[in-house]
Amino acid sequence: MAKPVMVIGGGIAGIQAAFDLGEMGVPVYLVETSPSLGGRMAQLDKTFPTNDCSTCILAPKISDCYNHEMVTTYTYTDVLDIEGQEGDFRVKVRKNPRYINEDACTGCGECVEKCPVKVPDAYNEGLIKRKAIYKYYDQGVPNVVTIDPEHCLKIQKGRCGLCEKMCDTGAINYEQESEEMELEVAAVIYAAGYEAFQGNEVSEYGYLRHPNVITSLEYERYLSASGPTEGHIQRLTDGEEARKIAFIHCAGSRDTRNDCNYCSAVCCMYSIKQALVTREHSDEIEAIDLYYMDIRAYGKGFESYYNTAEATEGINFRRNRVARLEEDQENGEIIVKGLDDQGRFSEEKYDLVVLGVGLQPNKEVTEMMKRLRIRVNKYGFAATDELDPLATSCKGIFTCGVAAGPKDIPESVIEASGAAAQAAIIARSQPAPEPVKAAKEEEKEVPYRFVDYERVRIGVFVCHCGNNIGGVVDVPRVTEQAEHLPYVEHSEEIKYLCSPDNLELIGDRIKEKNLNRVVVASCTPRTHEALFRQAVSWGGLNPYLMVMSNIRDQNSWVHREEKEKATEKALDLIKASVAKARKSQALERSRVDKLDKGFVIGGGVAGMTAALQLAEIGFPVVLIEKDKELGGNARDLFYTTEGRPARRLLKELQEKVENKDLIETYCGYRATKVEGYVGNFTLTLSPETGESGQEKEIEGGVIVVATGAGELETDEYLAGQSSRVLSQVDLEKKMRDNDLEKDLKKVFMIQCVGSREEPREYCSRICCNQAVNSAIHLKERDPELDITILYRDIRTYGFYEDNYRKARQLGVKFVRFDVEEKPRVEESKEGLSISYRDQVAGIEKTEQADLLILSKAVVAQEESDVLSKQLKVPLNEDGFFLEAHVKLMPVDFATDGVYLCGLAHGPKNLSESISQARAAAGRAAVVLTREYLLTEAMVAYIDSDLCMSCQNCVEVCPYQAISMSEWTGKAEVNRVLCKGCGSCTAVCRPHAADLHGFSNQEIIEEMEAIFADRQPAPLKGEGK
Amino acid sequence: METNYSEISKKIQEISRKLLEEGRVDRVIGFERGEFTGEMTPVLVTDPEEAENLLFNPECEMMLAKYLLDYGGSTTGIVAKPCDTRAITVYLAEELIKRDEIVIIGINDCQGLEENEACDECGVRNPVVADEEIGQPRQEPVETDIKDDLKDMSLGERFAYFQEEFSRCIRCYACREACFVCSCEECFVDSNQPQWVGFSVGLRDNFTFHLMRAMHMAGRCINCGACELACPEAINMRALTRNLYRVAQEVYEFEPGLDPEEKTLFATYRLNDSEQGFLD
Amino acid sequence: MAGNENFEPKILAFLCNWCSYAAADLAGSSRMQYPPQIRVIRVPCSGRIDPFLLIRAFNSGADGILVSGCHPGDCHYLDGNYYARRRFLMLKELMQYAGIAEERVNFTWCSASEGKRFAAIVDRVVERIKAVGPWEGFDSRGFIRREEEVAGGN
Amino acid sequence: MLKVLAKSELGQFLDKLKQEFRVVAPVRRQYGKKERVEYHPVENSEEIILDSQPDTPPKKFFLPQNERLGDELEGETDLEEGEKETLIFGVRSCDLKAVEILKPVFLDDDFTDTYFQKKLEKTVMFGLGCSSRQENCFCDSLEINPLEGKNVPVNMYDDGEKIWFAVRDKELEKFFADLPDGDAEELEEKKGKWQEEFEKTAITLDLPLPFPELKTFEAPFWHKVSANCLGCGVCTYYCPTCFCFGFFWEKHPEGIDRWRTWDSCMFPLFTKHGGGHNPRETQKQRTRQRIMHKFSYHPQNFDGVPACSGCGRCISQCPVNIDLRVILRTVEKYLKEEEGVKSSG
Repeated sequence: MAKPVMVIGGGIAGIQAAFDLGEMGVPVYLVETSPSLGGRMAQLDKTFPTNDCSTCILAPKISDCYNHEMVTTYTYTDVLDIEGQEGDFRVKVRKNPRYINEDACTGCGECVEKCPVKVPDAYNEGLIKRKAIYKYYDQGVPNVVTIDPEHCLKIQKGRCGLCEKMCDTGAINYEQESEEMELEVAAVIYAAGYEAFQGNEVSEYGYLRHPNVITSLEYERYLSASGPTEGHIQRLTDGEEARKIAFIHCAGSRDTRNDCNYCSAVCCMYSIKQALVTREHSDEIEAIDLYYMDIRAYGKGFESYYNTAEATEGINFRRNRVARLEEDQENGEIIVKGLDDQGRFSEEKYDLVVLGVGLQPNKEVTEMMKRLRIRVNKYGFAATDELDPLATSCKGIFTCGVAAGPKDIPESVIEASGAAAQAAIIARSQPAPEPVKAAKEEEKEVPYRFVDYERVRIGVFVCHCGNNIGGVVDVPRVTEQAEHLPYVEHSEEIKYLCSPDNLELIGDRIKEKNLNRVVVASCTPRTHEALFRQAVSWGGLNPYLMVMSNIRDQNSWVHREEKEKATEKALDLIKASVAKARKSQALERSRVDKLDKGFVIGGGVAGMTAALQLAEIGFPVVLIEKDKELGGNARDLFYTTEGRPARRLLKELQEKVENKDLIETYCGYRATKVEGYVGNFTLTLSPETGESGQEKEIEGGVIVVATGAGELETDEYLAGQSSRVLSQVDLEKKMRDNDLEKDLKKVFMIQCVGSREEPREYCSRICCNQAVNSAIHLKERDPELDITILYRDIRTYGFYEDNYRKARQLGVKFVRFDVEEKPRVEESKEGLSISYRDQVAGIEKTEQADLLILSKAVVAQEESDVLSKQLKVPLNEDGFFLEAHVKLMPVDFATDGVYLCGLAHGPKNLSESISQARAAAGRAAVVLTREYLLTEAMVAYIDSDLCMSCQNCVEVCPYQAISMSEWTGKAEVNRVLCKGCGSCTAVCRPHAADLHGFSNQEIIEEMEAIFADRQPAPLKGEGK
Repeated sequence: METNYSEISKKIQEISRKLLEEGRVDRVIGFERGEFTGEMTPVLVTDPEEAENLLFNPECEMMLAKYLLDYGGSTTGIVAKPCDTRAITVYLAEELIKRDEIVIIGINDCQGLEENEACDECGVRNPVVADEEIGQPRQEPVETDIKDDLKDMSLGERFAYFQEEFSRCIRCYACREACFVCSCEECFVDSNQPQWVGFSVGLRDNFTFHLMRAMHMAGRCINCGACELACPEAINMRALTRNLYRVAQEVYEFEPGLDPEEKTLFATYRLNDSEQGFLD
Repeated sequence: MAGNENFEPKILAFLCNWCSYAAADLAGSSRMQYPPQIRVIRVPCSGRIDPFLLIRAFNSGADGILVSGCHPGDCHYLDGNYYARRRFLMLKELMQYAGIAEERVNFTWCSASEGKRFAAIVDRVVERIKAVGPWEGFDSRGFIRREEEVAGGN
Repeated sequence: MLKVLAKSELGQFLDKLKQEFRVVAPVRRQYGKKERVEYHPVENSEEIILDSQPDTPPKKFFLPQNERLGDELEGETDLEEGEKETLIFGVRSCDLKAVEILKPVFLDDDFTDTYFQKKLEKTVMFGLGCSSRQENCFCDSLEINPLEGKNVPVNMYDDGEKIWFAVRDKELEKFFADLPDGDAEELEEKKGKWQEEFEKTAITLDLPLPFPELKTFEAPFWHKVSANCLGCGVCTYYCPTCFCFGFFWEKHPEGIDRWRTWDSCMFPLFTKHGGGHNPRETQKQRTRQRIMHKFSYHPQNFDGVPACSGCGRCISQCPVNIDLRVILRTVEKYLKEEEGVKSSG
């Protein structure tokens, strides 16, 4: 048992960190200021670069976290103070009054309907109104309402009180007061997120003065189907559909007019996303123009997303520095005035202008950190060390997500998992103080009644949900009719079935009437299934013998005016559930043993960090490196991205790994065979050709892939043909070895060599920073040196923008080229000559250079495909490993028990590799910390008598959970890996594959029951 | 050039005899002429002496590939028309048979069969895969279209047409058994837990049966016509499968039985697959 | 088939748990009103839906069906809906060719935030099915089974 | 009495019969692309086909493919009274024999199938002597006289121009009273010619009936003769004597109906047990069962009579042209050889 950890911030980063910690068996306090979990991501419509629906992917994650037995969530709660040190913090929090008894509120929303007061809705960026009693957003968790005391008539003026009258459960409490608590924790994770710029940072853009200038976050709500305009792009001034829209990138970021000189890292991509989604929404759009300085599509899959947008008709990218926005007084149109890339003034009118506002730290959070003596950087974000990127200056306090700098969702998630892993080390080393609220009650071995051979006896419970169901559906009639359905032994109507005493009543009825199936007709199973299952288990019945009918959310709420039909529908739905219940089976989650050891494949910085992290959490690790020594690509590094000597870091890391007893290192080895599955892998390690050593077979529970990447081999720009043409790596080597020519006069650098063009349509991410850094170092050595960097877009994202500015200040020249007009390099006796087109001046130039440095692409390891097949994990089209989910599972593979970090995932710098390695280790530790693995209950199964071995199920299974049995030649499901999607079930022609909980039989019974009244009358047949 | 069937038959006899004598196969599946009926019937030859009974002509309308499923674990030679080789390819794609357990005696330049209308729609005139080839492969491609003679009917007319057709079905399952695609151990019609389709031979269940059957064919049916030929009631059930064949061809550029490496239609997808007819 | 004003269709809907079922719930919590002729069966994923189940629905007497999954790319199970898409398209073609009005066979996608869209889809589907009238079954038009015709009232 | 009817007057004659009977006869029907001859209620005398064997046997009139046996809970439904008797006009010897074969099975003293019985009781059949051999028939090899139907009140002959009626039932004579008498010698002469034709094309089968069970069961040829069988049910569904059936229940809003429906021993699942075991797992076993039932088990139980009337429909309809005669030949040859081995050894 570990001491709790506090996670501050209930956005995606906080949720991920809390969930991972919980999964590692660490109790968590998750504290969120707003009334609901979800944070910024819950406000988003779609996410780049996959256009995933934000709610769709976030909602399950929120509910997993919120319902986690180790996680205690405090929403609407502020952190007041933190005292103490690593291992022993005392955190003072204040739970603000919602004026609602959270345990009693069912979230039915009747009160919201009746509330007469309307106020601007913060969730919708104030674009529409909400009531004084409100749900933060519809899918908000916890599913309870909140009273806004500033606007509530009862609280302010002592009148109204309608909500109290409406509420049948007595959840309203106008007298509620705030509550202060002191929580003892071992570590703290700051995931406090950000504020978006207000929009008025750059006064020339006239935000608030011009109504048709809006911020991107406001626009996001416009795009959302659940937003104020239900996805229609309207102008606020006249409600007209906007046909011509401009997006202004870097509205406030990278701008000296604002104090935020950094790059906000996500605005280019979200603007592209918004442009694409807008295009999808409407064919009426005439033009969508994106005004940008550089397109910073540096992440995995971003470049091709950008290319898609570029190729989309109606979307135009304009390299243009926007100076000001003016309003046409007549019609409210906005005039965008700027300076294009040829240095000419431009002017164009738009219906709507969207400001790509950047991310800034939450001022209160910054203040708080300052108060806690946590170092913040000059912009107010938590300051972190490049080589320990998740730790703050205060030991035991970690940070993740945008709190430490602008970044996108996957990076936030990576950092969250990494921070969780680090916090877990501290928490697990501390004894748990008594009593810990979240301490896990050892799962009781409830002996469920064995009902397989009993005649089916169904109990039906119909919930009124106060007036919510009862006001529309004739519940007494439905209950009465349900009693006459086949196999129904008991039917009962209940006012609020989810109230604690009524939950107990279900259990009592099961015992009393000897029921062996239960049908609950109430609200949606998505929120209440777990609760009713628990109630059923209290009655000694297997919880999977309970079936729910959704007669509220999908019936009484949506057919309020058609009471008779709603009643009929309710009865149909209950009939279906009764029929399904009759065929439902007792299911269980079975335990599978697992091993404690972890494998890390690849001994570069990512691999070493992951190994070390896993060992520090307390697990034995086998580290496998194909080279003779550890180190990987970092061996060729001279400086880190922030300009620190890389060699020392590497040496320290190597020593730590070598001195760690729990780590067993195999250099010169390669995994040649992988067998087994999560918790139970067997790897065969073979010595590399030419190396001595014995083949070894080692067993372990998880595998972290950290196999790195390489540098492109090319002959473009005379690479490899001239001694004057070097790669960035060569340059660093020379600098490291003090091997540079002394009398250099003129140096050129060319960017994107082999990147961002066929056949590698991705950005190599690190080279802009590398080039800028090298240039700075060269300049610092010799200020007279003439350096020109030929680039396509400068992608010094985040705080690296500072370096870019510094380089320019030092006199480094940056000249842009188009991919259609690449520079040409020739060598003669006189030396190198470089010809390029000066875009601004519009002329061809040819210059002599002493040295040409090429930023060569980062390329995937060629042998990745072998490992990919062995591990049954996919590669993307560029040859990098493909994670389970680009947004929310960035270090997991779809195959359980295999994790990913470092360059094997895609190009990234040292700091990012370290974060990701920590994250991968953390995710892996989730499996290793468990005593045993628990399978899902609703998994697929295969009737081998029917299986004809066609292997279609194997093909379609996204989790590699089905394989062909060596013994029978038939398909079999690995219950540990199966997630119960049912893809195999639908593709199986002989219906050998079926799905527990949603079996063909159950679904057919449901269907038959619904349409029982449509069956034809008895056929007049022979014999009559 | 006139196809010389006696020449082909002689070649088949020679090859089969050799395969059996050399022990390369345990049996050869081919055709012989019935003693009393005078009609062609599939035959299994295990004795090299009996190889002389093997014949081939345009009356050999049955698909032989399905017999291969019965003989896993031993080697079988098979006289294969191009359609048989497509069927074999479909089996190979799903690994229902092993390539090294069969010896394919492929017949090149297929001229089609006498009574099989599906042959007019078939563009594959040479074996897709063969170990022994008989005759010269046809060089010039055959341009054919999948016919659609119900195209001009209205929706109601088509429904009535199929009602009429399926009302005749006696559920003898000759279509199922003659079809190489139907390779389930236990057919869905025989399942009662769950019961996919009623056992009574009424139009409601007959229609349901034929729709479900067609859905199982989708992406694997090669439009060989065996179902139609086998049906004692002359039901035009091929109209359904043929249409799906055409749709798969047009929408997914998918034709089964041409490449043993290709996954079946429903076991794969493309990100930009058509959504024609979906509600937007 | 003529539309019938008083005709009350009964439509079977299969919704995937993670997006479309959530959208239907959202329509509920937002109190959007839509026609009550729809009966929902929850499944984990649109990739779970065997086309046989949909054919079976017509055998059972459904006037029409609606299947909705996560938008392509949004699948909770990574790619279930991509497989489903192919099956649905083929099924749709099959049914239409067999003479079953395409208005009865409806496929779409709904994300968890598209409560409004879900309500609109149900509206549309009910309209579509009302327009083609009641489903009279595969043995409509008083079709007599063949052997009955032969054996008569014997 | 022996009467003749000019074919042109058949319509008038039928009208007379129709007053008392529901008349069924072999008629030509167009089914999709296929034209077939079937026993079917007659509407128009011109559709009657007497020179071609019907493609389906008259079995369906006594044992329909689907038969509702009544409500499961309320018990069996009584048959409706007062309907016309069915007269099946022109039933050939093979099909008549088939009904004779079915009788002892369904009308056993201990277990009488009342559904079958009542249907049979309300049916009258006019026999039709064959004037030529049909596609694949071989009734004469099974000691059935193709020219002379047994147990029928009336036997008919069609010589192409007129129809001869040999009336053996007094009660039915009233229908024939108006017709001219036939010349018995003329008919005998015609029959003699037809008989000759049959003899010329006859296949001699020297079958020991019943087949010696054990010896035949264990014989090695079964795999060979069943290797090309697909396992469909065409042969059994078209067979005039196959009678296996299964039960199923149908739910409807008013109750649950019990039905019986034809089943076929050729289907792989015919013998599959609830527990999963299938005693007849292979096609070889199933084909053997069908042949052995017809030629060994049935004759063992019913006076040596095989459950086959040689109509040849299973041969004509088989999708892969499996020939029962070839199988019988194989059995015959095998048993002879065995016999030879035994006597010589």
